[in-house]
Amino acid sequence: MFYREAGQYKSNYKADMAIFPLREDKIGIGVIILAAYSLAFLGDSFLLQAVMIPFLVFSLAAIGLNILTGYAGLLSLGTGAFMGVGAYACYKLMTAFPDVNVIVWIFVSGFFSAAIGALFGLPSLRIKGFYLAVATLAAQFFLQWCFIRIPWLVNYNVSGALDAPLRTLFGVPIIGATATPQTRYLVVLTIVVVLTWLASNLVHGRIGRAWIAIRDMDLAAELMGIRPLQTKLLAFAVSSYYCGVAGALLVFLWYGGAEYDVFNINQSFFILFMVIIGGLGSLIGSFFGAALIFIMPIVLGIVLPAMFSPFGISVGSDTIEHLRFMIVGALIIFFLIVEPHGLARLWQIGKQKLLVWPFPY
Amino acid sequence: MSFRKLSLGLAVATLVGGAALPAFAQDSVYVPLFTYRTGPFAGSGIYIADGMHDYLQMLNERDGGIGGVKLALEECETGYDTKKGVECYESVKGKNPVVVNPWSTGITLPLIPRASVDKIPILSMAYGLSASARGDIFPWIFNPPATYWDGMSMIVKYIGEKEGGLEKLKGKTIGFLHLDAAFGKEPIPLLNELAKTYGFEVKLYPVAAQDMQNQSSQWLSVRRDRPDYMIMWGWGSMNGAAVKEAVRSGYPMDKFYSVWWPSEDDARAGGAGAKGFKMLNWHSVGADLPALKDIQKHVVDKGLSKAPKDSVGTLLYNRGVYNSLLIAEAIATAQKLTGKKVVTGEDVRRGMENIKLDPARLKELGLEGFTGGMELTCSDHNSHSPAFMQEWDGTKWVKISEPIQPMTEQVRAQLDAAAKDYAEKNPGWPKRTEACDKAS
Amino acid sequence: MRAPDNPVAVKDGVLLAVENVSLGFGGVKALTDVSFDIRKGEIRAIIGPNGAGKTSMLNCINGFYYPTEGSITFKGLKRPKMRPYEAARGGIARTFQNVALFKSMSTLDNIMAGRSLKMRSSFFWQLFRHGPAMTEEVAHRRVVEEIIDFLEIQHIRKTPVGRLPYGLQKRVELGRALAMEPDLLLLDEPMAGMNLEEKEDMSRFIFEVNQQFGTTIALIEHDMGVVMDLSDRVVVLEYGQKIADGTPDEVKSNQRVIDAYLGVAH
Amino acid sequence: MTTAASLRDDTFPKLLARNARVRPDRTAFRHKDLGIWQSWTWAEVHEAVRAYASGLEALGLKRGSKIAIIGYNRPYLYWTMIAAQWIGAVPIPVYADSVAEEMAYVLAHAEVSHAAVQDQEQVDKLLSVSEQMPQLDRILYDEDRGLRDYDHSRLHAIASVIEEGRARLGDASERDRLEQELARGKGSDLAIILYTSGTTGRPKGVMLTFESVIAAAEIGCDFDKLDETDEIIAYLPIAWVGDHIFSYAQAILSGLCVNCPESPETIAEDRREIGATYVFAPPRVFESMLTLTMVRMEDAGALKRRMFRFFIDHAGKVGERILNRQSGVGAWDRLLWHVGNALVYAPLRNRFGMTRVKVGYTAGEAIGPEIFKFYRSIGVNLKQLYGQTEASVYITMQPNGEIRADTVGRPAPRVEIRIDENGEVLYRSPGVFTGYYKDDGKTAETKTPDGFVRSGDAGFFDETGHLKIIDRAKDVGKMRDGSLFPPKYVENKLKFYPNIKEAVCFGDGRDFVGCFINIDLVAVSNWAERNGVTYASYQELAGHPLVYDMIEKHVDEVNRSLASEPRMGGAQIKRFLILHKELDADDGELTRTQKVRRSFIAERYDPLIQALYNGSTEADISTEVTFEDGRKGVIAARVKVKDMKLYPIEHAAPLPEAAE
Amino acid sequence: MDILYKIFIEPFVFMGEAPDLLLQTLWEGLVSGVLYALIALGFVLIFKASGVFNFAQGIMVVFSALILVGLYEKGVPAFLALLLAVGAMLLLAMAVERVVLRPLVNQPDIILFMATFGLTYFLIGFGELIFGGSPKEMITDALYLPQGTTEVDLLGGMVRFQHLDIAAAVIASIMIGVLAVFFSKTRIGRALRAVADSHKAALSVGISLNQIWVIVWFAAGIVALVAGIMWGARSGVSFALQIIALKALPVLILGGFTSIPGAIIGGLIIGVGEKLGEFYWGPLVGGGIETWLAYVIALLFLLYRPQGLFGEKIIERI
Repeated sequence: MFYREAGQYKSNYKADMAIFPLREDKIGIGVIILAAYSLAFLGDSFLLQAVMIPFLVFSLAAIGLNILTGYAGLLSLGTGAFMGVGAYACYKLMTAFPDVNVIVWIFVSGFFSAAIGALFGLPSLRIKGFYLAVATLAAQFFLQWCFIRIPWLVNYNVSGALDAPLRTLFGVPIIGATATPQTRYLVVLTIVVVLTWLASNLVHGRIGRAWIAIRDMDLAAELMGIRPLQTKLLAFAVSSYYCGVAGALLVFLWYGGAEYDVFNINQSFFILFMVIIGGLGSLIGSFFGAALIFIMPIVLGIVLPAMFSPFGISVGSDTIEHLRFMIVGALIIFFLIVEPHGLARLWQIGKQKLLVWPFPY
Repeated sequence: MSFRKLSLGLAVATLVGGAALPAFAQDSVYVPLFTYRTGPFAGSGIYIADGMHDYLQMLNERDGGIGGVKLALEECETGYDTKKGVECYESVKGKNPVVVNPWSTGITLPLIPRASVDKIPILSMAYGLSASARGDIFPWIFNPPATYWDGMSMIVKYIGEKEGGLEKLKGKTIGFLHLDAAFGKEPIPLLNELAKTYGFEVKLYPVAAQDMQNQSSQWLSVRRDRPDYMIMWGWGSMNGAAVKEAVRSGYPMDKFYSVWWPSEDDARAGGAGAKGFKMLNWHSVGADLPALKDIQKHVVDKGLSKAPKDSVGTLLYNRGVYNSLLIAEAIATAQKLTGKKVVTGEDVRRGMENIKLDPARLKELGLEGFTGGMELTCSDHNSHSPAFMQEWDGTKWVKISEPIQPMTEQVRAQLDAAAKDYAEKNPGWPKRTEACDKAS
Repeated sequence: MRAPDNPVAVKDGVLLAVENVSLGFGGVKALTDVSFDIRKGEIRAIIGPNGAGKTSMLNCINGFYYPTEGSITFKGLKRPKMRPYEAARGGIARTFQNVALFKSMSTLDNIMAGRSLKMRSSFFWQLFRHGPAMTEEVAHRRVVEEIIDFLEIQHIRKTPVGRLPYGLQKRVELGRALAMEPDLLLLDEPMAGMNLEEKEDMSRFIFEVNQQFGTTIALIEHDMGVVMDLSDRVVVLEYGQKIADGTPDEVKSNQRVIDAYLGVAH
Repeated sequence: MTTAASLRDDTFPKLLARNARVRPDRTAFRHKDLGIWQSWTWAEVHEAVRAYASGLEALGLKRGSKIAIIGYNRPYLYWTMIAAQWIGAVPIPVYADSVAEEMAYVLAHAEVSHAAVQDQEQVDKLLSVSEQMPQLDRILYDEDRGLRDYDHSRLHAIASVIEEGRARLGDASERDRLEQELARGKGSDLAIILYTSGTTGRPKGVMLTFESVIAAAEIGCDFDKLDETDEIIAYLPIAWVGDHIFSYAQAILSGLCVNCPESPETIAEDRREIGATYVFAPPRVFESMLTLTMVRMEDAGALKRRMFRFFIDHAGKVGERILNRQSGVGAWDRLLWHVGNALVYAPLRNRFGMTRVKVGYTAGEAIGPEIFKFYRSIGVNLKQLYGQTEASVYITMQPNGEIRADTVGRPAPRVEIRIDENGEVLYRSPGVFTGYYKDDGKTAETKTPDGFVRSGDAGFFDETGHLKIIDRAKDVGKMRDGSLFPPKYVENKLKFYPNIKEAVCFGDGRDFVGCFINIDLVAVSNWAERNGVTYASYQELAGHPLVYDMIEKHVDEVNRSLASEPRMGGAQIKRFLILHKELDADDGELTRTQKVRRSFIAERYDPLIQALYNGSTEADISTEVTFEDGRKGVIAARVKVKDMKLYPIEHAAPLPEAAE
Repeated sequence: MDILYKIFIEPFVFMGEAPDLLLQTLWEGLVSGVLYALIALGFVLIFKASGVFNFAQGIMVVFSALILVGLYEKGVPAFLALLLAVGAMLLLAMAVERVVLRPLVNQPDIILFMATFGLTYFLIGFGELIFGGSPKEMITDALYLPQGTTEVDLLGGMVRFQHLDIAAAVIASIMIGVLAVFFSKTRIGRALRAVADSHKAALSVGISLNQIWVIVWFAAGIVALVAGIMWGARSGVSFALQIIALKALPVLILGGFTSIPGAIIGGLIIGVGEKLGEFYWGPLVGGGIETWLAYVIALLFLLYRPQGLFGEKIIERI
């Protein structure tokens, strides 16, 4: 409906291969990013701190897992641990070298999780599907055990937990208690936007094609000259990089300190939900998935009591929580039935509908 | 399902939700209660939640609140999950809570730096960051009445006394069965310290969170090492499973000690064999006190509580009551200090620092003998109160000792080291600017 | 597309030699002592009844299976064990009996994937989709467009291949193999399941590939008419053994071949 | 601007040189090739064409010699025209889909010495009939694929010819010589010979001079204010005068950009991508687009369908007046139209690739008024014009604000029109042709001594001074009772129904009008699906009683409308039948421009005509057909005939007198 | 060197020194292994017949046990409660087939996997809503499960055998035996095996695919109930128990997703392996290695044999 693609011809390959070849899409993305930034000044601290920051962090982690599972077709249940590696690495780095800006360390910490991810990706050459998924659980539990068992990782903190010492960017605190939700949000948003852009570049180029090729038909890909091990390990590394950065953001820009338990198996499942519900092999789907899986329970937590209160029924927070579980579970099944390819597919269909509007196809 | 419908639905939902956010009247004090009635730790959480809620509710029903100001109570379900806990914090933050009690060390940690910024005192009652006992460094965090170090020192002291003096511990072996998490690991340095001092040996038996109910390996090791005493730092279903396994593997229960978290259910899980199991506690069990009777009368009998009738007076229920007692006292003290009726988080922080529970006050509150005396000060946010040992007699807890004083020196050393460590690791940690109400 | 350069084999020389190759899967023998060669620039057909081991032969050639005995010499180099991607690097491309396209990709991306070997820009530039990465992408896109043009599949350029009819999928698969600019192109039943018109098109393409780019082609095909028209030489397998080898005419008149084919209904 | 310039620049090569001077960096041509729109600026085109001209010369193309151009719309082929004209040779575009025999006739008749063709297919065609064209010396081709192994002694790639020319132009003297060649060309020179397909007989070569083509192009450019910012998509046969004027003459004259689609299959998509501002399409394109729209909308959800209906109806009420900037549209209606524009019209225009259309033309045949109105109501400035090859297109045009579906407009600027006594339209304009190539007899028949050209069409001016064309003059017959029978007029009325693809009416010298009808497979099969009609083949669908009932309704409506019009009442259809096969150009039933060849059909389907007029209710017929792959076969069928009710004639008014 | 000694020599020396403890460890490992195998069995049943990787098996264990205990607490006689719990599992199987499996037929494995995640969430919420979140005690006495302990003087020490553990092993063996008979001797069982090979073959036996799904889910439900009773008796019935289902995963990859004997043997290997590992080697790194040891064992094994112990060899065709 909004599309006016008539007249948007491409007279060079670069334009034709643009990630958003249509002007309307470019405008749309611009508007979304602009809106996201302006939210920093419009939203209250609950929206920023409890909704938007975690949403963005989880989106980033979901992008990471999506690269591995959605693009390269390798099922992983170790996301939580890989996030943890990033968080612990970032903590070590920023406490060991406090003079270097923490933003640098956030980006660098991803490399540590990338290395660990690639290490645990090694079995993927021989193991496929659910077998691989279970194998990644080894990473999940082993790494989690390391987080608890190696006090060096937390600088021998008595609490055994990560804390978030004050760090600034241009003199403005971005980590630590005095960092305002606005600044945190802006930092997280910027990092997520940049990394999403990079991911989008990757998946649209040679590397992305190699991943999809391995996913769709690994044997044919190999016969095409795509080396399975390198490709898969790269997927593990890039995926873990994203997860690692997300982990660092999660601890330092969202929680502001956390225990190892944050990176437990449930975190891995949680991210996997987002990826599946959002849509495998879709970056935008990662955002949708994160929105649905993370924000929906929050909305339910607000809506459910409101739904009961008009009837004078006062329900306890526990009942709400139970209902929340049931509804989330039912909705997962519902969405899978309605659109097994995830919200991204719905989005795509929606866009297609707008493109051919008013025609139905 | 079309996208438009979906987003519309969400928008409407948000709208409805937003509109329905409970609006708290200006003449009430908002007390959010973080509870975990769901999840793997719900076993303890439900009792605590009921106790916390019912006591404050009782004050509302009986006295019309505190100092004539109604308490606006709201539970937020955390499921003992850090993520949800932080979400709860964010959602209550905007409603001017006077105090937050996270009821999970994992949730407490991220909130510690925020407390001073958001001007909301955190009450982490005998859990959380032990170093936060130092009021001069953590003006907004309170963890009375005792730290885990205090608890550990008390247990060791008790064991020593049983043996006939701490020096008799020499050559003995003490097993430490703990949750493999920050909480369970915290007492280890002190335990090692004491082991060095008194010449006993320590054996560690960590239990991973996901293996809480599957402790056979640990108890096999216990059988191998045959420690003379077992001390447990457990949480949730770990406690029950440990008691069971102890019974299964024939460990002498009278040598099995625990910090203050097991419940009746946990002990009961061991069946008859659990007799003799001991734990620390600092408040009485049972519902005989006037205030608890009032809860029964004003809250439970009126159906205002979710608690089953017989749960009033159980161990963890009373633990919840104790938690609320501190909240109520803090509010009352704050009212007294400021002269305001509707107090804020900042006022309650002051109130907390001036809590003084002595027998007289307890009597006044209808809780005579409920707990020993406790006093918080500007610099001491913990009080390091003594606790007593109680023993499971097969059906109920029986108090078997007088209050045991913690080993103040050793604890102090740990505390100072931790506080120093924290300050070092967090350069730029704000200096305390909050004024003290009395010299300390 | 440039004609592939070939440093080792001379014109009319042997590009690939299969010597006494046997292949077994735990007891089952798929190939027994098969020898033949493929000369540079020819179209070589491998025929035989179902289960004769034709696909296994191709699988051996491009490294998907390792022969249990015997050797395969490609471009004068004997390779004991070669991974499929190494074969690809060496210049062997292939298509599959049951189309093995990357289903979720568009025609364009599928053929672009065939260029993987030729793309070398660094990960760094890939991240930014800029500079060398983009230059390279554009350069290869051009080549791919020429293949698209060659195979007359412009109209399905951006269609996900999963949605294409079978005949077009086969064409895209050929395009993907061509994108590798192979020295040796292995085609596993390129015309299976096609109608007459599609078969004619495909034959034309195969022929033009051979003629225009000088690509050596080895193909498995059931349609005897196509085989006889298209190929320079034919090797006939039956039960994993070679029973005939020669020009189409020679093979046609070979008694064992006639028996084999009469024995199996087609 | 153009007028002043054209005084000096009186040939296309000169105009090209001017474009290269005036607007060197504006895009002149685009061609969707290898996935993107390959573009050339005027400067580039000029450089290439000059080199090309030089190369052509080297290949022996001389002043006055002829070069055939065969293929789809490709920049190289257009450039061949200019390059040839540069050195004074005459380009002769030929319909690319003609069979070899037809081509051989044209090429031989035109004494073509060179041919520039698109691809192997055309090369093969020419080679297959080369013995019929002894003068054909060289063949140039655009796409080299498949031609690698051909004997290249007389075969050249256009690109290599251009390269060759470039090499030659390295020499300064050659450059000068070429400039002189350019200067030697003058307006009165023969610019091009366009062979008209003609409904009967052999094609005739219409000779047009630069003056007339440029004059005609100017008429159009000035009329619609075309300039260099305009975009046109060139997809109609280059041998057709329309394409020659729009995509060649006007493009060069006004400097607008010509876009060549990738392949015939991708035209719809390419059109959308380009979003042309200046569009030309025969009525059937608009018709099929509308049909497809309606068919597709049937599959839309109920709500969307209702919304679509509502806004389309609303547009029907006020859309045209808003487009015409007429007053009298209420604010509410206007607002509603704008809402509709956002929701329906603009997206529709977008889907049609008409978002940027400044003016669109339809001509060649009458367009259904409903269709015409539809496009105008949704904001597409669609106009009709009436033109002929012999006039370099323009005879009448519709000025803004006077656009009506049922007329072809007023005489175009600088065109005079008169109607002779038998109703035939005669015209005179600067664009008229000089004569038929090598056929003075025909020329004399067509051109009057005072310079008027017989159009061969019958028509009349209505009371507003607009011309109305009813039919080919010679086709307008008389029925036995003396009433007028304009077959085309009746047929067109039938064809305005989406379900009817083609109609062939008979009645000249007969008692009543009988009619063959071809159903439109797309529309009717869709209708069938919705009405639960099952069928296995076209033939079965065509003979289905329900289909007959539906068509009968259409015929009845046509009859009623005819009865209400002046002098047309006698032409009501008494009997009709639905043909069992689609009329097809491959079977000779249609011309290459998809016009009905009535007499051929009458002959071929004689048994059916018998049945129409002898009162029988069904008839057997078997016809030979040519399949797509060239094989031949026979289709046999039994066809039903239906009788219709006739309406009393309302008007008996005489034909209004011709106005000028 | 010291470290090598500690890893490679000392544990074995210790084994030899205290064979009673070794025996005890092996016994504990076997018992855990049997219990892991019980949970893994539920996975295998469902995976074999419907290709669904049923993550909800863990919650089914809790859910079934909660129904049993919950009903008993409401005053229903124990064995009637047991029957009702079985009935509830049948209802659950039917509901799952109707609501989850049928609409998702022919979807990729990972989608079905995710759907069982949804099911897990739903059952957690539903279970807690009905039974509350607090842990419950298994009604060991009411079900006449033995409870004592036998200490046997063996190999120079007392080895303790819990009657409950013995019962668990016996009951698990009976379960497995019954399942084996069911699969090989009954018509439905044969159909189930057929469906694992080809869906068409199953149809020819005269049982619809939908029925087969209901049957396998029901069977998995019963297995879950047994596992729930056993685990519940050991460590109480609470929602924390569902995490134990994760322990069944290494068992699965070790034994192969489709093999019932594989689940049993795999369970025993994992059970014994992790107890031995934790007991003898765990102290070297501070203990608690049990959480990942099973996975690492399974992972290493997989590298050697990617299809698991009893899984069918994967021959890749093209």
